[in-house]
Amino acid sequence: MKTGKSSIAKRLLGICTIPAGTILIFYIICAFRGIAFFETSNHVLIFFRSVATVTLTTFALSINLDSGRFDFSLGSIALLASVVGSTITLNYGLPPAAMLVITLIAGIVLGAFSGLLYVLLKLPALITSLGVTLLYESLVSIISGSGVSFGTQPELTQFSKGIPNMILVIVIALAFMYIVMNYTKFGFHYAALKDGQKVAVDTGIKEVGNAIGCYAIAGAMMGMVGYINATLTGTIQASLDFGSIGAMFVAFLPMFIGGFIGRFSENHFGMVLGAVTYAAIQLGFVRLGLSSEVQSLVSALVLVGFLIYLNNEHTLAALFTGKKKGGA
Amino acid sequence: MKLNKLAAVVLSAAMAGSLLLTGCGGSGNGGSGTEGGSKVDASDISDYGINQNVKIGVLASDLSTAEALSFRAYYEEYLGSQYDVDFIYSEQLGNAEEEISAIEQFIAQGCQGIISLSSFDRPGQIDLCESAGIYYGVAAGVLTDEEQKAYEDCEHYVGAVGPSLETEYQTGYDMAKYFIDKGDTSFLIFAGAAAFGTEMHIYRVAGMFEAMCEADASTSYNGATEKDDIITAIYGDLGVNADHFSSDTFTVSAVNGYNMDDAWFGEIAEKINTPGLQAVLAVGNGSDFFGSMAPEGVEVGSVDTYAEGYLNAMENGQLDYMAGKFSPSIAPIFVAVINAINGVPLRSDGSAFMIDQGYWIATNADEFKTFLDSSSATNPVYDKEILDQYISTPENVVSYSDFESFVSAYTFDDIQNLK
Amino acid sequence: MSEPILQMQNISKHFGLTVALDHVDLTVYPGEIRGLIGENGSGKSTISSIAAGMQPATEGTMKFKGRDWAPKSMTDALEHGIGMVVQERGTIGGVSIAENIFLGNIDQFSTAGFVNRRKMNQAAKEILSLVGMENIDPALPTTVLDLQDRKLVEIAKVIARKPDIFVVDETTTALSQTGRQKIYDLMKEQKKQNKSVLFISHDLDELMEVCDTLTVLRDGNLIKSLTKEEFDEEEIKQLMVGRELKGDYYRSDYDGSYDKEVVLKIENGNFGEELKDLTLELHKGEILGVGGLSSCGMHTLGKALFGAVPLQSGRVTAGGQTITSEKTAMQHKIGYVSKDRDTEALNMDASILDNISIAGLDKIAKHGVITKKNERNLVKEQISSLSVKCREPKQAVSELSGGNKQKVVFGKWIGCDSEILILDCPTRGVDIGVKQAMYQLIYRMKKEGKSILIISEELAELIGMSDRLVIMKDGAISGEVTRSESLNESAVIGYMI
Amino acid sequence: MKKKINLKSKVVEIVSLVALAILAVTYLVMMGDRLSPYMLQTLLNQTIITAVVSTGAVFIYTTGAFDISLGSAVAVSAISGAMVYNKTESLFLMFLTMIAVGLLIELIDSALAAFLNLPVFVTTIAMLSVLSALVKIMIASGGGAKIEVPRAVVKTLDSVGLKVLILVVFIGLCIFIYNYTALGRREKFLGGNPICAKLTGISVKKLSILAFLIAGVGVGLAAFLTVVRAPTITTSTASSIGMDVIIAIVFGGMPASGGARSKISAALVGSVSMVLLSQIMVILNFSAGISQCVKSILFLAVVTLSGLKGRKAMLTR
Repeated sequence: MKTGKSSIAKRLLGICTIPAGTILIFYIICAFRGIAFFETSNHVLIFFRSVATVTLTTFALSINLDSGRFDFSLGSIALLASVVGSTITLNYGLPPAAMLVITLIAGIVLGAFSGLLYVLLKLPALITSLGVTLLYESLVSIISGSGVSFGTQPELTQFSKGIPNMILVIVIALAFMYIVMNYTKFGFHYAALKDGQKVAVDTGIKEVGNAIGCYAIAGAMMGMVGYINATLTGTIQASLDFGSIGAMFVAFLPMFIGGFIGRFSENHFGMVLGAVTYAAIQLGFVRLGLSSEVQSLVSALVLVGFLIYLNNEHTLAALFTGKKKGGA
Repeated sequence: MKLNKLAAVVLSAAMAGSLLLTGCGGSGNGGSGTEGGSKVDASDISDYGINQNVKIGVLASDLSTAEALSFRAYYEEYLGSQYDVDFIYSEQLGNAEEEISAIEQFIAQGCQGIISLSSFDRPGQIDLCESAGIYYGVAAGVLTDEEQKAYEDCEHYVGAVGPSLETEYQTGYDMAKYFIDKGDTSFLIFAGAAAFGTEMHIYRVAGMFEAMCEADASTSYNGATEKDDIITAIYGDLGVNADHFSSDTFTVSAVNGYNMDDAWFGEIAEKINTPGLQAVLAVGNGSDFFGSMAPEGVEVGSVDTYAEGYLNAMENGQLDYMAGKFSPSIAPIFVAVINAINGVPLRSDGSAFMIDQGYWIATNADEFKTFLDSSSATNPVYDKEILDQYISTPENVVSYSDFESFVSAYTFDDIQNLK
Repeated sequence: MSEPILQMQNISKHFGLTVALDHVDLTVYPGEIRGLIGENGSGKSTISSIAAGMQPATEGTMKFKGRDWAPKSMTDALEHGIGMVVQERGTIGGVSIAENIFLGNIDQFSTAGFVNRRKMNQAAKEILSLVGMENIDPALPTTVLDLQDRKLVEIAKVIARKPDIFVVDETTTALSQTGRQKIYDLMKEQKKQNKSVLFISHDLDELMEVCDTLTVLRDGNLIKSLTKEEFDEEEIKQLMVGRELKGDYYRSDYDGSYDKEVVLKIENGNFGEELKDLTLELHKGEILGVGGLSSCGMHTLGKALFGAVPLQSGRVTAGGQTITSEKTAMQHKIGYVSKDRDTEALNMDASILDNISIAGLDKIAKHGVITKKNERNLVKEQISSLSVKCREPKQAVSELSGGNKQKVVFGKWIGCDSEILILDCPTRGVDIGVKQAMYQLIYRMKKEGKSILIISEELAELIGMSDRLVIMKDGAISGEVTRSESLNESAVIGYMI
Repeated sequence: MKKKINLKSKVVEIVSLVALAILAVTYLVMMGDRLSPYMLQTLLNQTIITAVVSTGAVFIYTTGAFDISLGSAVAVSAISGAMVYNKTESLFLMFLTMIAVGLLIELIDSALAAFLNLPVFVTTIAMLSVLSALVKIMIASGGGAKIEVPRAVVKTLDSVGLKVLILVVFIGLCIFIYNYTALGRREKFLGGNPICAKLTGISVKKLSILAFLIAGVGVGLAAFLTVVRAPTITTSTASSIGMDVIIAIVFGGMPASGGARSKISAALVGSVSMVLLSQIMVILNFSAGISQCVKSILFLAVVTLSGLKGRKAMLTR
């Protein structure tokens, strides 16, 4: 396929419009209110931290949801992984790097275990994940009681306070997903299973291993989210009765935006830009001093609006070009 | 399939049928039914909790915070080992409906008393306990004056021990005063559940504002300078709206709610880094949410509980002022409920009592350590020795006034003198 | 004769209670094109899929090239010399053509775990040239190809691995004449190299032309193997059915008359490339055949007549009223039998009872209430008049054979008193015995004054049944013939291509 | 051989009922001589709200969709009704408002999905955010932390008789619609194969909206029962219902994909089971973590057993 000049321009437009447009809108609104969008370096940090956690959550959500596996347990994995990581680190007085590594490994193990249950129980992923969520939340409570607190050890809470760290997380996560999904056997098999489950299984591709792998990757992502969240305040609060499922809801908008941008670029890169959009909205609300109720309301409306656009693009396009649809 | 359906129908029919049989006469068998009067014949006094097992249900809207866990440890581990009592904890209650369900469950299990740590619908709780004839006491909180008036004559409503709203107000006031006296003028107020209309948080915030108004007459919140007006204004704003604060001396920013999502932490991160900020005045847990993010030199005041984690915070300079609950503070209501069950209720002029109980204030790690040690489940400040003095026996019937002075002397030093 | 290349001995396959293969022996020799024929459910696809590693046998042994043969997967089998092109869609739309070609076989392009896409695409290009698709960019998503080309990609994928045995399962149904020719050429090439072909088809003519030997299966048993000299159409049919076909197969009359009244009409209907300004009328008491290549738009026409396709312009009317949805179509007593039985015509999750009664609920409801009695009566009537072989009406429809499933679909529409039936490939995947019964049923319905539109890719049945036959090409009608004794396939094929 | 398999599939079909029976027996044994009519009344009180919402929601689940915003829908409906009562002092208008608001919310939910071609689970997730924000805003508009209906007024309605009546009538109606009307039969068929349903003249949009509307009636009734039981409405009122319903329906034996094996009884069976389980946990006085842990394991075990039928070679999606 040859790419002409106009088509490159079109692609760039498709890639940039949403994130750049969102940032621009908030810049303008902030300017009107006499506020700078990025006033201090702290705003930049908030922004990148959001991009990082939202990107990771989006990768974790989409890797399974794209294959028709709905996973409620993401938030509980983040929570439990960070509890395991911090508890072990504190009990044995390990260095901060150990906490990162243990949390990440815990995330992978918890994700893989969730995948293993899904594979073994042969239930719809949605249902398995309900049970897993309850289980992981309860383990958090059993291990840590009310949670874990290490805010008094500043060396343990440095990670999420560095902008370079956040950028590094984003870059590594993106590079990881990009390479795994586009240049490894796992990724090829993933794509085949995603779109042609039966054909792929009949051909002899090991679906079970691939699925567990997906859950493990999602677990790694959520482990990282747990680590960032834990090091943000130095406290992890236990949560019961599905209190943890809210964590995954941030990922829907970026996921769909990612799907849209994915038409012009690589899918995962699109998701990062989706996360950028989400983070911009979030920071915008913080800068404008609007309450989080208003924010969740607006985010929900934006999500619905964007989906309406995505799912009715052709109808809308027909409407604008004046083409009529349907018989007399 | 058929078997399945049939079984379902039979089961539900059986259930519905037996329910119909019980009809509306379901006041239940409830508690022990020992009628308490103001005059007691010493020989009628039972010995539940001492020689006879007693079951007390605990309504808890929170089972996972440090405060909740320390309360539970005190009841189950300390009192449970010292007295013949089983504390039955509810599930984590989320709303008024769940409170009622939990009480019904306690009644069905034959609890003789209920202690409430959950405040979605206190009148509803009392109503139900009264109709079931089961003793009910409020710990770590009180009723509003209106509610108290309406329910104080209920025979099975034992009373309430906890910080009154006035005390909450004073707690906020004292905290702000402490930092103002140090010369601080720039504050970040964490208004917590004031955003959800939680009264105790609103009163604490109001107290903070009042302290500032007192220190500088130019200060007002939404034009208000008086306690009641400030409270109304906070209700109206759903928490604190920093734009409504004006003062020549003080500057204030605010964080509301407990959303604990990215946006909320983002907001905290932004506001705690406001240049010139001197202190965080938190109506709740200040150290966890603000302490570790606070830049050098920003002090933190917190209203919370005496727990291990906060001691570390104080030692590390992430917490500078603590108005804290001590877990044995929920002992007096236990004593009162036991007395009621044993047929010697403690009545204030024949009515249910409402006794104010405040916080312990720690401003350095040593104080904190002392208070924390006195809150442990192994060696609490209210130990069996003290409590036994207020549990009536045929030999020693406790009077209400004795009990009242016992509860009112809640400061650390006062309690030491009780021994 | 040379040593056999593949020996399958005593092969059995059970799916739960169903016995798909019952102790079957099959031997394949180098350099032969062996046809496998049998009715649906005879086990012909099952035995070949076992040889090709798609599923393991429940019982039995296999020897391939003199060694024990137990392939772990289709990829594994292909690697060691048996490659199969499956009946259903065997490519995945969402991934590139190259990825499809190397599905499950990606290792050859990876170094240290990383796949070299460029190398893979280059290799794919070479493979595509084997089936004359050298102009296609293998990096494109497979969705850009039409169904025929996708099938050719699968064929290329298999043939590129130079299998000793090339298994072709009912693949030709999806192909046009040119596509078929390509596959026949590949088979001959295979034979020339002294390699073998296992060719499964329901099309007896095709098999008799291409194959050297034919093996007939029935109900999971091997009935007989025939050499080219022994091929005899009537005998083979009898072997497949297991008894002599009595009475007429199609209808025997050449009357071809019908009522003048137009009951269903599409006027100037347009829908993308599928329907182009198409006008067609169906009369009362008429059997109207619609034929053409699979992609000519006739399947879309069937849906459009049932109101299931939103026309871009033009309209469908019945009795003067516009048909805008499936519901309005049903109100005008139109029924539609989809060609995709398992996915579109039946709810496989549900029982026979549910599947038949669903279209007739309004009919059996009294004051809006459906009584079990009425429902059972409706369903039992259809089960007995169509002689659906089942244990009980509550039996899951998924447990039935292809022919009986199709009877259930017919029962659904007859049960709700349809006067107009649109039948899209009504005998696809149905064995000869049931086929014959269906033809007789269709003819009987015509006699009762019902109107029937048959869409089919099998010219023989169209010619055998239709009062009038229209041929479609590229979304438009390219020819029309009326019933006569002299009508034959070659007279019609010209309109198709 | 044949018999064995039939037996197994029969057992699988009644796993939920067996679980219910085991829980019931365990509960009865644990209660021992404390058993009383009051206990049954307690069970009813705790079951009824989840049971009513779940029963209505079965229609949604039957079509293969699911809705996690039901809890906040109940809250919004309850608040609206309470506000109307406080304005008009009419219990009847309060009741009507609750039903109407329940219907309206579910109508918006499903109509958005049907007419704008959105995936239902995403609309309900978005709806969850919108409704919970709405709850906070509505409560705040009352100027306090709660909205109350006078206790004395609703107390007259808080009778076992009325509750049983509502439960029996609503479940009866749902069973009737589900099994004896074209609507119910079509919902089931739709869940099994939407394409086939469409090609049988079933309007997928219309039916999915109707399914949500029936659930809306359940939401309205649950709002009414909630207020009758606890007239103090806070931002957290009914907040747990959303997940309780999913758990109850699945525990009760409903296949997650809906379709032919769906059954109304799953809602009641699941709701009662969950209440019994939580009662048992309280009797055992486990810590919150342990009791949730036990709950999760039991949930997975029961659901796994009842899902044993209809397994495929591929992983379920």
